[in-house]
Formats: sequence, C-alpha cells, structure tokens
Amino acid sequence: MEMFEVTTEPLSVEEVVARLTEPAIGAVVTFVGTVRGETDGRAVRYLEYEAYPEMAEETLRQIGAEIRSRWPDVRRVAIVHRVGRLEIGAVAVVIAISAAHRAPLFDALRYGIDRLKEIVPIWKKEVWADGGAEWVEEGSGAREAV
Amino acid sequence: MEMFEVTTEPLSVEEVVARLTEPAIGAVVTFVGTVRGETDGRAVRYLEYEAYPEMAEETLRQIGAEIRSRWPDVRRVAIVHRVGRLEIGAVAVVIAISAAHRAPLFDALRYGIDRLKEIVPIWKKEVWADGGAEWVEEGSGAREAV
Amino acid sequence: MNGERGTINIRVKFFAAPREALGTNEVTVSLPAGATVDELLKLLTERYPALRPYTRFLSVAVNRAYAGMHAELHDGDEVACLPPVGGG
Amino acid sequence: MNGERGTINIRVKFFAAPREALGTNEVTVSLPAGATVDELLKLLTERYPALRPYTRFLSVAVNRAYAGMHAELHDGDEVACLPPVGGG
Repeated sequence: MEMFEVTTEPLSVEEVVARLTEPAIGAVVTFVGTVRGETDGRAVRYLEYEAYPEMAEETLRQIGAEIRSRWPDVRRVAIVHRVGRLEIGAVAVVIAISAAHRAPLFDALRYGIDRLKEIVPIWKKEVWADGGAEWVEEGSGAREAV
Repeated sequence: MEMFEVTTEPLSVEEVVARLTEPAIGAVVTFVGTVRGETDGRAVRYLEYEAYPEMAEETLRQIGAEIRSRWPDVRRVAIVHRVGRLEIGAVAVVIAISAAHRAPLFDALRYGIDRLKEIVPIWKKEVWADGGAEWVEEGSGAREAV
Repeated sequence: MNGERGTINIRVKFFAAPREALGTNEVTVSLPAGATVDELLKLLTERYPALRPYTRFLSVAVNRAYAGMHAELHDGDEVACLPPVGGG
Repeated sequence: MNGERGTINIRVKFFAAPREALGTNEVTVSLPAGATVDELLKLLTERYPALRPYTRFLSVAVNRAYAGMHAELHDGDEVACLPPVGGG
C-alpha cells in the first residue's frame, strides 16, 4: 500500500485512513483540504492543480519521515494529494496520522499540512466565475493560505 | 442532518465529514478513535460501549458550542459516537471540524476529544482474550487514555 | 413553604459498573420534598449496599445535566449516577 | 580535473505560471562542465525572456531534491524550476 501519493483520482478520506490500519492503533487524525467556492470575496469556478509528481511524492515521504522523527510515538503517516481539475467542494489533499494514543497527533497533523504547503512541488490555478484565472502564490504572500 | 449523535451503527469517517459540507469550507480535520487490540500489554477481544444516550448527545452538542465559542472561525462541528459491542479496529468515535482556513482546527480538535473524554456519559468495558473484563475508568487514573 | 413537606418520586438511572453491581439500570425512590442529591445518594447506598464501592467516584446528573451534591430535587426528576466516563 | 572542460546536457522542467509563460514544460540546454544552478538560470533568462518576471521567486530542484544556487550540475541532471508552491 502506497502511503505517499499524487493522483488524478478522487480522494476518499475513509480509504486513506484505511491505509493506516493495524491493531495497535487507537487514534487517527486527518486533515482534509477541500476546494473553497470563493477566495478573497471572488467566486471560484474550479481549481486546476499541477504537480511535479515524482518530486512531490518524494517530499511527501520526507514529511512522513520528519513527523516520525519528531514524534516517535506516531505509528503511521499517509498523505495523498489530488491533481488536475477539481470542482468546488472536492477533496484536494488528505493527511492521516495514527498512534496508539492521541497525544502527539494534533501537533503532528498541523506540522504535516504546514510542511506540505512549504515544500511539496504542487501548484494551483484558480479559475474564477467571472472569467480570468491566476496561479496561487502563497509563498509570495499574495494570498492567505487555506 | 444530525451533527451530534450516539448510534449503534458502524461509523464512516467519510459520512461524518460529509455532514459538514458547504462551499465556504477549505479545511476539515477529523479525530477517529479506534478499538486497540491491547491495553497495558493485555490482549483485548472486544469492547462493549454503553451510553446515557440522551445526555451524551446533549453533552456532545455542548462541546460543539464550546468549540465555536472559543474558536469563532470554526464553521461546523460534528461528533458521532458508536456504542454496543465493537471489535478490534472498529471506529468508536469520529469528530469532524471545518473552517474556511486551517488555523483554528488543530487546537479545536484536541479540545473536542479531551472534552469528550471528560464529560460525555459513555463508558467502555474491555473484554480480554484471556477471559475477564473490566470497565475502564480513565477518570480514576486507573488507565492511560487513548 | 407552607410547612407541609410532601413526598417526591425520583427516577434513578445506573450505568456501567454500578449498573452491573446492582443488576438493574433504573429504580424509582421516594424522598421527602426538598431532598438534595446528597440525601438521595445516602438513601441509595443504604438500600443498595452493592452501590457502596462506587459512590465516592460517582458524578450525578439531574435531568441530563451535571448537578452538585447540594442540588435540590423535584418530583419527577431523572437522576443519573455516572461513574467516571470513558468514551472515545 | 584534467583541465578539459567538456559540455554537459541538462533537462530543465517548468511548472505552473512560468510553464505557461514559456509555452513548454521541458527544454534541454547545454552548459560547460562544472556549471552551477546560478549559471543555468542566467542562461535560461537570456534565452527565454518570458521567464524573467519569475526568476527571483524560483526555487530549484536538481534530480528531485531542492538545491542551492551554487550547486554544481552534471551531465544528465534533471533540473526543475519551481515557483512558490501552493498545494493543499
């Protein structure tokens, strides 16, 4: 089972959580990023995600390793990111992290999505309802992050 | 759609997340509590959850209100707890919290499960593989929490 | 407060370990009007000795809300004896 | 270091806004052996002026790992020009 994946297929939270299954697990947390219908008051028609897939999967794997190294009680990490055209409400990313007990999971989850937005080579273009489109550049401070 | 529920039916993370759906949402976090195969080195055969259902749903609703009052940027909260006999690996509880942006979600999620374990009238009995059974009393310090 | 103290009937619910110890999940008891949660618990432990090991860990809810030991009870109240909760 | 400086061929990948500005997602360029990332970027902006508005925001990956501006390139390297990422 791949734990770190970039895919054009629709994402299922359930299915990503299932990748962590083992009897020693007592708690799982997930982060689910979805496509919002508006940004900065402007109606969005859809998003177009583009990735450098091989490096994206490599950096996702790296984030998993960083999490397990910082929080040794974390047992498993799975991160799946969807690319291509995503409609409003669609799930763009699912991060799932498991442990025997819940303590480390919340900080680990926050770290996971923060790092993803920092280092994973994936980009999104907003296509607006009023025509026009723009590549979102969070790193340049042009736009508030999800 | 009920956002706060005690049920004997199997839980689906996907279905609980779907209860939060609205276009303004950009991020959802979930906490999924599952039945561990062992506690304190002792093999568990299954768990038996019992609730005071009307009050449990009332206190779940209260936790939702507390979260929205502490983190005003949180949009929706859903908490569903399963009761009855639960096998190893089964999902006992799903907490899902949504917002336009991710910032408040991680602390809100931790608060949600901490409060649930503190005030929601639900109990679990561990039935061990070697025979014997015991009601788990986390409040009395007898056992480490999930 | 006309000086007459009638009788009130209280439904009492039990859960988890104390429910099993008592062998029942609900009893109805009569108390003098104006009785408190504390007085109810004293009555229960006298009448049901099996409850004794649990009383010092019990929280109490009156009509599905946590209540203090000095809360006054009223006719028809639903009181729940709650051992330390363990959900999640 | 035998004094001979041959030529190396580098595959360069583009994504998102600069990819659209250039109208291509990959080019191959030749550089003197020992050239650095910095020198590659200079060559690219000379050859592709459309890249100019983006260069100061670009990070660079060599063979799928982030690399500094002074990293030395080798024949066959895959270099990616990465605008600020925006996943999630």
